[in-house]
Amino acid sequence: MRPASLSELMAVAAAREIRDQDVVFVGVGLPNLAVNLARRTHAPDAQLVYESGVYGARPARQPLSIGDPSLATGAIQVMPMAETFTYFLQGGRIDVGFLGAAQIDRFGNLNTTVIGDYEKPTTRLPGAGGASEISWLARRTVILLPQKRNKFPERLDFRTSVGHHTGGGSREALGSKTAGPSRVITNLGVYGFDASSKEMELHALHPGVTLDEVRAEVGWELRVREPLETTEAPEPETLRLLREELDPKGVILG
Amino acid sequence: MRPASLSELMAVAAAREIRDQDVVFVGVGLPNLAVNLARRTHAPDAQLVYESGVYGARPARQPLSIGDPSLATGAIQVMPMAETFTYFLQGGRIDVGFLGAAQIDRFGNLNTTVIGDYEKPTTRLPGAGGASEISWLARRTVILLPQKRNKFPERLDFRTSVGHHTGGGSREALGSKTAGPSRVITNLGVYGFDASSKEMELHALHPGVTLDEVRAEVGWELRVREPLETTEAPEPETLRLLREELDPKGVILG
Amino acid sequence: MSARLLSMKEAISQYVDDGDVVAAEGFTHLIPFSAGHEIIRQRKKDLILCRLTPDLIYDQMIAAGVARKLIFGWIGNPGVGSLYGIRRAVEKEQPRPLSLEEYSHFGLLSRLKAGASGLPFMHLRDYDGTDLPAVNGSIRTVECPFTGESLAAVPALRPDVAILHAQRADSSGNTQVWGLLGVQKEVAFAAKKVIVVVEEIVSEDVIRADPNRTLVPGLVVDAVVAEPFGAHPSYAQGYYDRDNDFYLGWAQTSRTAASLEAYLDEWVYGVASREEYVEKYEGELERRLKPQPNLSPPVDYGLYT
Amino acid sequence: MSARLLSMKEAISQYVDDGDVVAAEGFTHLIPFSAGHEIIRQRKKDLILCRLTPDLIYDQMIAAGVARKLIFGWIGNPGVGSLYGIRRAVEKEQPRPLSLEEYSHFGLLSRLKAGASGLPFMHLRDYDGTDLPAVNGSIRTVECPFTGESLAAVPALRPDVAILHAQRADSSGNTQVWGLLGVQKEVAFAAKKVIVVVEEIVSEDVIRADPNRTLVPGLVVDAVVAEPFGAHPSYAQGYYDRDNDFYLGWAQTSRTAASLEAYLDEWVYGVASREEYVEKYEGELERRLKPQPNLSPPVDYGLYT
Repeated sequence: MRPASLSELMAVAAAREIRDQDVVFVGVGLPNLAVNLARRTHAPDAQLVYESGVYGARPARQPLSIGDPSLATGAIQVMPMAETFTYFLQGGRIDVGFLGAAQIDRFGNLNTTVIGDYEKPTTRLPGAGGASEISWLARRTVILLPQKRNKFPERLDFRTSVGHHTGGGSREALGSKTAGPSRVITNLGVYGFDASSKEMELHALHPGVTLDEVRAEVGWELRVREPLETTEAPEPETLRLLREELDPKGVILG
Repeated sequence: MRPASLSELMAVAAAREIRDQDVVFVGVGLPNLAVNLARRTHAPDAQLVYESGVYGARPARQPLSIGDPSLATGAIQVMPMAETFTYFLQGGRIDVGFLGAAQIDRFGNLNTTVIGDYEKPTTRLPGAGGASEISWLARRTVILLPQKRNKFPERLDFRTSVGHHTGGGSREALGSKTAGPSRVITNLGVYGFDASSKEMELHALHPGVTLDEVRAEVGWELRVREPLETTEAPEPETLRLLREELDPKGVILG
Repeated sequence: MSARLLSMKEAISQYVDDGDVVAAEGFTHLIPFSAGHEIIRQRKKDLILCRLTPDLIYDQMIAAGVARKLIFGWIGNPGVGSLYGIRRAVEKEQPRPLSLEEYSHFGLLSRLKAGASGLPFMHLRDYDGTDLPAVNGSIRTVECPFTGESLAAVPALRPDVAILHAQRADSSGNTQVWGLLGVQKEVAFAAKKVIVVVEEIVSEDVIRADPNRTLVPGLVVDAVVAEPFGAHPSYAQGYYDRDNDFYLGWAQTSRTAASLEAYLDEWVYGVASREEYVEKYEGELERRLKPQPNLSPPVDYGLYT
Repeated sequence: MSARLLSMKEAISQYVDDGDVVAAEGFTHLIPFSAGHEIIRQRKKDLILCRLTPDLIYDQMIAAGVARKLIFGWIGNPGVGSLYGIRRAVEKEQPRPLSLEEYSHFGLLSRLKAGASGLPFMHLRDYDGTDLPAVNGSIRTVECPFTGESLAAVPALRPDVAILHAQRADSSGNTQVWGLLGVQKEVAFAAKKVIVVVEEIVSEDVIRADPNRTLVPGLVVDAVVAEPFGAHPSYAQGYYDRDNDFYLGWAQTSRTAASLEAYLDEWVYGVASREEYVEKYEGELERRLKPQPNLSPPVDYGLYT
């Protein structure tokens, strides 16, 4: 069997962030794949909540969007979106939220709004969607994004979602009752956050990736946790699940 | 056909308060009978909303309570109670609310909470239920109660629901956007409220009732509108509907 | 995480503690009488009971002495009259004093809504010009940051335990209800622990075949108890009718402390379970209260493969 | 009071005025494309468009120049990428400038919730530490009168017109929906006027046979329009699938102003109605998007006589 690709390693690393019985607020694509992988391996009782108002979906196909009809058919519950946001997310019932972003800073704050000036943007991005509230209200968040220097800037062009704010106890000082970002997973490695400064630090490199390659794609002086680890390669059965059952057409993992 | 009884006159007078296409927030008993009489006569498109969460009920029997199963079966919509209160009542979609009370004062304020001292009541009454919000939020209200001197006191023992408050522009000064009580109907007569002072005034006596009989059952110096009218006797067809179809067993009208 | 299937005896013993804030909800429909009776049998005490309308279930529980406080919107026997058990507690402190904290229906459901939503308060248009805020310090005001207007505000209510009756659930607690919905969803999401009592346990496939009908997922339910006729003398839409004769008769049964206690002795303490209670009726409930069927037409969710 | 059955041409012409605040809602599911196309054909202008997710419908409407402002939560082609029509309006003011007022999904649905509820604002836990309040003066704070904590507050939104698609309604506008519910109920109660577009008109008896399924009563609906496939390329659960190929292809179609305009010329201006649009597909929609049936089991409401 060929070794895991970098995007497969990203999916596997994301799946490892799910604990059994976690209630996960999830979008489509990579996060969805990661949760389904976790459910097929170490976390069979993890539950998915889609912000479109679906709990306990059992789709008969890979959904293209979080509003796919296959998510409603056969779900445990389909409810008004207001209930997903108030009773589930704001009600404190979400253990993990997955987020992506166009930019992330060293404290895990995210930009999904604009590149450039807000009034005259060079690129208009989608905006907050559910991200600002997921980042604020899920017990912890896991951030998935490709590693590029312009996506890891010293300063965000716009702060759409708050992570660890300005570090230290600043998130808590804002009134947060949740832990904020716990992991950042890219196609090059896995990051955590230092317990006291709350600054992002590299925990592991994916197999075959060098520290210099990572540093070249980060816009600030990157902290590295010692000893720097290598992302554990997935079991063959895990790879088989990904390739043959969960994403057989390679829609998500390429 | 025997002439209308006083309770039949009360029902007929209440039905006359319903205009066609009114949306009526209604309880069981006399108000329910009145609305159904209106729907069978001059207001076929009046709609009923029960605070139990039912819109457009078509019960196959006389319901004993506003939560009767016959109200759900065959209704247009059955919704969570929160929606009845927020989307219908607070949302400004109720034209008329019907209210009863243990006590009413000259400005149409109502007591359904206690007789005697609040902390040590001689009689503990049911409390507000939906009354305080109906009185505040329905475009207008119609109050039905039996005429007794102790039910028409100079001062309420407790103000559960606000009518015209202390009269004049005082209800509006509290921030009300609705008209408040428009009619009080008892087994002796029909009252309105003076346009400027907002004090209750007798408009009509039921046939056979004298002004002295009414005055004996009111705890303040009663205003009487001139010319004092006599409640118009119902058409024979109206009486027939009441007696033969709407309350054939006399459950409500005795 | 997902519920366990328990007997009522186990559910009440494990999830209801003395002194708890308990909300046994259901507006006329689906009132969890069998759970109330088990709370009485287990002689719980000092409960703070919450309900929009206390109804006969709380009249019985308060007369049995399990409660020290009642949080409510309207106390009465709907369409009939007074609840004498509660009146004796309030007016004469029998069998023990009962303190009251009262709102309107709208106010109390707003408290549950805030509790379910993870908000510290909910605002509503109510109470201006009334005496209610003067006797209840939990009715306050909040100013709109846009219009400047003042609105009533009530604090979130998060009961220790919510008890719901429902038509059906699967063994994981995924629960479906039809007919009147009351504040069932709000109270379930607001409460710290939830007991669901159902007419029947169905397979998960039945739930999944109509997901828009689901009231609450098993995620928020701790215990599921299967007890047919568990809501009697209240009702379960499509399963049995409200026992209006019982409600009418309660005016007499509850009129004196002695006659109310005689009822409890026979029908609550005198039976070990809802099963025995139903048997004691010797088939009468089935004969008298079973409605003719009236099925909803199916809707098509479609298979998307 | 209750709705009238109109053609789409009549409904848009009578209920949508230039300059109106228009909310054509539906979260992925039941997006009222046929109404959006008619708004384009009638060359409405200066609209303020609101949607949680503008989706392709607003990309088309904005590219056609009907709007001057967009109130939204997330702009994108879900699972695909950008909405280039909207980006051109924002980044290059083509075909005309578009001002933006942005929230999150939670924030915008809270605005609709307040509007539906007759409240001037709704509060929520969101936006602390973000740059959103700095660019949107309608995101403010309110202090809890019980705990003293500060919460985000957004003002009520009451659109002039809400447009919903639904599976079915009767001719009075009593409307039923299943599958994803989005913010359909909230926007209908929040709006001053409501147009409902349905896959089919049914008799009132069908509605009354399952009253818990009713989304909104005819009371809040002004016009009902019957247009099968009216939500395409969005979908109607049980009636047809989401046309994911169309959504994927839109990345290309919308990439340049010219190609987007060519689409509008052919599929919007080039047809007089949704009926012609469906005919132009020559049966392909039916063949490609119709799911196999998957019926919900009935529930028993009971006959209570």
